[in-house]
Amino acid sequence: MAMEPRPPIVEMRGITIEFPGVKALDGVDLRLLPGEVHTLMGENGAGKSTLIKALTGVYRFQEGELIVAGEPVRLDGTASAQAAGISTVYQEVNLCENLSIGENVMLGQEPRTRLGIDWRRLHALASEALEALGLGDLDTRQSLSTLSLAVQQLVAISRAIVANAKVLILDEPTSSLDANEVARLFAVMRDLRDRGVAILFVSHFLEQVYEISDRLTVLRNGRHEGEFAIDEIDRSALISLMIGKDADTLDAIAQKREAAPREVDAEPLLRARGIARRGAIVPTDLELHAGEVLGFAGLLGSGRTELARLLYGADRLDAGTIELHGRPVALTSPAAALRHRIVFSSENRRDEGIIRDLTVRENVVLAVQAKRGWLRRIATSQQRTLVDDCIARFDVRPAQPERRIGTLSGGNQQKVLLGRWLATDPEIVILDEPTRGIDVGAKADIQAAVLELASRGVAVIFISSELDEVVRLSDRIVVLKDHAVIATLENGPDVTSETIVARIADADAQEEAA
Amino acid sequence: SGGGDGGGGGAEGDLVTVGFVAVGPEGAWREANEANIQETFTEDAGYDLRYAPATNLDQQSQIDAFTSFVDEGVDVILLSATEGSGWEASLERAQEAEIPVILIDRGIEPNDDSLYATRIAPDNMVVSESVAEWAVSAFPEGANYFVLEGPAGVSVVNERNEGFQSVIGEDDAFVSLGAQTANWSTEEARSVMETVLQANDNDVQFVFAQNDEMGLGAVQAVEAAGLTPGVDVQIATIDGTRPALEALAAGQLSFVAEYNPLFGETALEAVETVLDGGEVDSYIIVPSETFDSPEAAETALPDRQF
Amino acid sequence: MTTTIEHAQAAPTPPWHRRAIERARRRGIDVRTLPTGAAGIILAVMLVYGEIAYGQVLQASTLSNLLINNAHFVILAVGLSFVILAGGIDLSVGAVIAVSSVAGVMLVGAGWPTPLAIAAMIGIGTAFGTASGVLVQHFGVQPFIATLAMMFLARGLASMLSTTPQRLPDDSSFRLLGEPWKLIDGPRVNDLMASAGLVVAVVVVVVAAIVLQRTRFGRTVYAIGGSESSAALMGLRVPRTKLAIYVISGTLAGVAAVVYTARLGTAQNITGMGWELTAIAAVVIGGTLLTGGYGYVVGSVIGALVLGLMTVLITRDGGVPPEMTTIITGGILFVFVMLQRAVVRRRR
Amino acid sequence: MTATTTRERLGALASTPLVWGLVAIVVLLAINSLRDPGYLGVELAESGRLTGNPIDILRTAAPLLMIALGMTLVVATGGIDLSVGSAMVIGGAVSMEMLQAGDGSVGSAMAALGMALLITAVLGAINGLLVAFVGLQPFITTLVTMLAGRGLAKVITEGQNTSASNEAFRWIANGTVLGAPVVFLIALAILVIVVVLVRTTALGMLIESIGIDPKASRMAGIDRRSLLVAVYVISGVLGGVAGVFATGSVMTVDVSNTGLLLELDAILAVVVGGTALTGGRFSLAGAAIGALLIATLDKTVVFLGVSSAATPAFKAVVIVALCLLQSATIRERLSRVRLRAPRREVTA
Ligand SMILES: Nc1ncnc2c1ncn2[C@@H]1O[C@H](COP(=O)(O)OP(=O)(O)OP(=O)(O)O)[C@@H](O)[C@H]1O
Ligand SMILES: Nc1ncnc2c1ncn2[C@@H]1O[C@H](COP(=O)(O)OP(=O)(O)OP(=O)(O)O)[C@@H](O)[C@H]1O
Ligand SMILES: [Mg+2]
Ligand SMILES: [Mg+2]
Repeated sequence: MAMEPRPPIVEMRGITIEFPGVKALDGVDLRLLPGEVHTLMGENGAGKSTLIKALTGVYRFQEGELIVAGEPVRLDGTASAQAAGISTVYQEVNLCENLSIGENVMLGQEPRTRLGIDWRRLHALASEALEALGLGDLDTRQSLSTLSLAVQQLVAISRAIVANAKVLILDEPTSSLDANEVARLFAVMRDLRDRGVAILFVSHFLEQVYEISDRLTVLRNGRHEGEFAIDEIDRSALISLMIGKDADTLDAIAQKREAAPREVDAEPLLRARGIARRGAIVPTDLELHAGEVLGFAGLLGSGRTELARLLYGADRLDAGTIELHGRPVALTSPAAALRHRIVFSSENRRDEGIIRDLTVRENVVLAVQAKRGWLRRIATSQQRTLVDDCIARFDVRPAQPERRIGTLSGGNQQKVLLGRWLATDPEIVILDEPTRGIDVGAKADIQAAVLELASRGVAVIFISSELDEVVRLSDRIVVLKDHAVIATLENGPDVTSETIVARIADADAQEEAA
Repeated sequence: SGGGDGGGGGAEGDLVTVGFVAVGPEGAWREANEANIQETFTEDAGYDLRYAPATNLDQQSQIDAFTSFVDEGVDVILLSATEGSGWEASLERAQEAEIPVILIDRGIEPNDDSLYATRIAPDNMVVSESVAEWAVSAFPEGANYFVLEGPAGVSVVNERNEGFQSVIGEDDAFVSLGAQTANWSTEEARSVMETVLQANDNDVQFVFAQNDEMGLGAVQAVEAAGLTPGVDVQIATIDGTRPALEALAAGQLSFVAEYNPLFGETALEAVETVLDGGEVDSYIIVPSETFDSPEAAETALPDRQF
Repeated sequence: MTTTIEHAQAAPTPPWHRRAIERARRRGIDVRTLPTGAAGIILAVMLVYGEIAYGQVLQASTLSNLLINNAHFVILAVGLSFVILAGGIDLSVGAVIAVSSVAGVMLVGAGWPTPLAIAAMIGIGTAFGTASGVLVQHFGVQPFIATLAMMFLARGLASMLSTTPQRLPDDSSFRLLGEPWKLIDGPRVNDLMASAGLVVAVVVVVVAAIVLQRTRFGRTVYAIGGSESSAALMGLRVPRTKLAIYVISGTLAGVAAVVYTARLGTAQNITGMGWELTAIAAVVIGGTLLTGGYGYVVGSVIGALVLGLMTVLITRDGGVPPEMTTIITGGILFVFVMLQRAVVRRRR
Repeated sequence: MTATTTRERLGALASTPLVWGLVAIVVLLAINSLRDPGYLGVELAESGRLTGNPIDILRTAAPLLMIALGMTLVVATGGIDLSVGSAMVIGGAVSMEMLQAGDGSVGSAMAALGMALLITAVLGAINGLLVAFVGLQPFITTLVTMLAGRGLAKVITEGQNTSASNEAFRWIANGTVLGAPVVFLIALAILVIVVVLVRTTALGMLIESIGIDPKASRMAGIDRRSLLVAVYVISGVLGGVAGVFATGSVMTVDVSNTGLLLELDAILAVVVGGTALTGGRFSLAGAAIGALLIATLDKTVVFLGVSSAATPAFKAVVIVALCLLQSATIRERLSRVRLRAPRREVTA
């Protein structure tokens, strides 16, 4: 596909940003052309988000220059970036939970009449923008806090659509979206691109990158590794450029599928009977055996997270009982669940995961410490061991235990959180979107960790919007729809992501028929 | 003028409703004064006393209480203002409602005596002048002195300063080392005095504490500095509470000017006269004593009521 | 071979969450309004209780005086609402009232015409607000400390201006602002009244409500209260807004000083001690979260009136022993927040 | 990768708020010494005890230091404790009443201290329970206990300013050991105990965690509620201790004034020491330095003979100057990284 040479709308030259102790960007260039989807590729911590923040005025860079539409500009703050026509969806959802959905979509761009904000039109416009992403039936007057993280991410994206920007930046927008939603988002992106918008895109999913991108820029360790048209570079070349490792080794793990179903005890480790919560989960039965991986599959908002939260005591049960080892237990709080050796890694790492001002070490030992009580502090040497284990196991970068976790890249934060949960020596591990924002290499590490846990007799509940991943790892798969379990599938060669999607569609059809 | 059937409080039968806009907890003196009034206007004496202390000595809350008494239609209002100024509008309204007002302790500024029936109080100026006069006689050669004040701007502080200065200011032999607020508090007075002594190399002969509590704090600071109160440093206070007289008897304080809080009876008489339509003086001065020796304190102590 | 376990309770129509949402929409209740609503209800209950227990509460004069005497306080609470909604705090307002009113009265005394003096008073408020705002926004000083410093400064300046009460001349047109107007002349003093100050307060409340609900600035205030970093990343004008809220709060403290001074006719350096805490309490009672993001101006008005009414009721009771006064004030406040909490809990 | 340059080290130093507190103390002491070169001198008085300004400062700082420690912990959880001043007066009232009734022995001194601590612990527990279990906002909760607490003190002493005599007690409050005032040594001991309690156990980290992010902490399995109760109890008890020794220095409890508004000083000390009021990372040493600074400032005002009227303004100037020095804007000059991220102040 030949593109006529157009002058770039954004050009960054020699951008350098140094944080105390880390050179996040080192002389990076980036050119964004109007009417293209340009993907920024790189491992966790490569500097993608930092580059984006430099482009949108969040960080000031120490060296380099930024040229927008031919003019060198100095941005001081996100507001001026927006004024320059740059609209951004950051990696972590940044919305205001105290406001309504509609207002979050329209904040800063509210329609006004002479009497001030026109609320009716505001909600109409917001609805329209959400419609494009398939969220037309959302009540925009509802509080944002009622939405799951994935939906919040879509809301954030719809903000950018409303803005009518010349440059649209999407930092890992797809990390918690299911296939449907990704397809919708891509449709919107193509539409914008065709209208001449320059889109900067970040994703760790290679398929998505090859599906949507026109060109890409690769970063490694904060350095610019090259700029390519999408058809100039194939996957393995791309991966080795990003990681500096041979791609085949990765493929080997990534494609490994659990061969034979494991032997599991007849007696379930956890048995839930009729557990329910108003507005979240209808009465549901569930069994979980030691040494198995139980996948939760479903579309956005189907209730996977909510079911998992009930099992962790994060939300209270309205009805039903939970038995562990055949004995009824009251999981009234996360602390209680933790005492029963149940852990839960939330999909929302920013609000329910990291404690941003604590160090990596403290974040890792936190749950273990909480379980032991405040009086018996974990000895410093033991803390060191725990954190070093975590850093080594998941290749957390930079490998500095005393670094504030808030300064880690998104993917590395996620790795630290997994380290936290595994450090507690759990019996049941609930992982909600554990691979969210994780690069190809690290994803394989995490998947390997899940399998290793199961082989040690730990029961794992695995939730991911990437159905392939669920199918690859799980022994059994619970399919949810509309806050109810519609099927539980034994995994086998004939179970694929397609069959699961078909299941869900079937239920739709039945519903229609009824 | 207003009779005993002013339509007040309702259920109390033929009791006379008295609204008492009070200051509330402030110190021992206030405590004694307000308790005395509450003990005087009892139901047995035919009164229903509504006690409304200020919140945090805030004038605004007193105005609110006053307004509320007027709205409610009490028979008579006793007003013990935290601040003298700013009462015109309220008093005018009470007049319109035909509710007589008797000022307790604090006067109003400007002093328009058509707005109230009478004011009953000891005289701050006279009391603080008495302190100064004693000082002049106790230190014929003059002295270096320091003043411990209440919070800056409170009218008692202003009046006590004015009375004191009207005498001491005339006398060149007296050298002021300054004045600091200790917020009526013993602890703060002690802390302030410590520093004052340090700053002046203990060369302080006389301290005027504007209330007893601060005076007692000064005593401790003087002792802590290794000096003898009453000998090296003489301390005079105003109020005349029991602890102060005890300290005077022990020689720690040198002079205590009473600011007599016990005038409930006088107030009762005034209220009765006013309600019967009689005339009272616009200012009834409550006599106050002074105590200038341990002996005087010893004599007074046995029947000290506050 | 795939085994499928079909669940008995599968696939209900319509799904729970949609039903729940629809139910909420039908009722038309926004949970965010509950605390404020609860405050309103409890205010009404207090009024009725007062009438039954003590009488002469639900009458023209008591109610008008409640409004007139608390007008300045309402203005103050409205100003604080802006700051608190954005997650800040302003401790300086009480002291700003003191310095502004002392200066204003002295200016009138020095022969300044009333409008000019009033402008100066409001200007002083604005100046202090700006100073707090600059400290908070530009120098990153924590709001509590920045405004505490401004409180000390304002109190100090007021005392340096004068420690004696300053009186407005009897013939000053300034006093007219504070004169109550009798709308309906009832028996004795039971009149329905209003005052210029009350009108100012009403205007302030209405304008503030409009600004907060219907302007981008207002919505930015809420957004900052919800999450300052999100607001910044959304490209909202956070620095400007943060500065502005302190300017507003300071300015309204100046306005409150005008209203209060006009009513009293005098000004003093010790006026307004502790009012900041009372005003904050009013805002909180009105259902605004101190951490920001949730609340309404109306709530602050209700809160101010609740506190005013509390004084009236304690006065009416008249049997409070002196050492019990603060206990009882605290107790009532406590009962109030507990009731509010109960209401909010139930409805959520 | 990078060698730490002098400049970076300077920057790091400048970003430690504690340093600026110390600098401010030194500056104030220097100013005083300019006025009187002998200011820092300490003499042995005839009575055999040491006297001198530094001693006075340490003694004055002691009670403030104690409440500032408790306040630091509360603030770190994202709360605030306005009731410490009332805890002080309760502690003072209880101990003075007990001492008055007692026989002047060491035993009765211990009993008085124990009783004071017990009652203030209960007060703290009430705060903690209301905040943690009922879910009231800390500000409003402790405002209520602040009001009610002072009332309670008045009830305990029946409104009197109770005095008592007990040699053991007086010695603790006024005596010196090796030149240092006993109270200050006790305050230091408490500082050490609290630091040990908080930092050799996991208490500190868990407190910081719930202060930074309550929601994420809950998900990490931290029992937020019992931590909150513990922290408020500690704050209450320390308030009680402070009250006992503050009144011990004059052997009189002044129910209207003891501890009045001291909560503001404590909060100031906490913030000067580098703990953000939004919760999270805290520094106990910083709070101690903050307390020393405030005591020094109070003493300086008197020493320099600043008039009562100008005192607040003088304090304001010092606070503002200190805040500006601590501000990021100045810090950025010293360090090379210029972040324009929406930043939260974080302390080491
Ligand atoms: N505010 C900050 N302070 C200090 N270091 C930071 C800060 N933000 C990012 N860094 C560091 O800069 C580097 C680049 O981070 P960045 O967030 O840009 O990575 P990324 O490519 O977006 O990774 P991911 O795929 O995990 O999101 C990381 O080493 C990170 O630790
Ligand atoms: N498409 C949607 N339309 C309306 N509401 C939705 C939608 N998606 C999610 N929600 C709301 O989000 C809430 C959270 O759902 P939940 O977190 O259980 O979803 P999930 O299955 O984990 O999916 P994900 O986390 O990927 O969104 C639901 O209660 C629902 O009200
Ligand atoms: Mg990133
Ligand atoms: Mg989910």
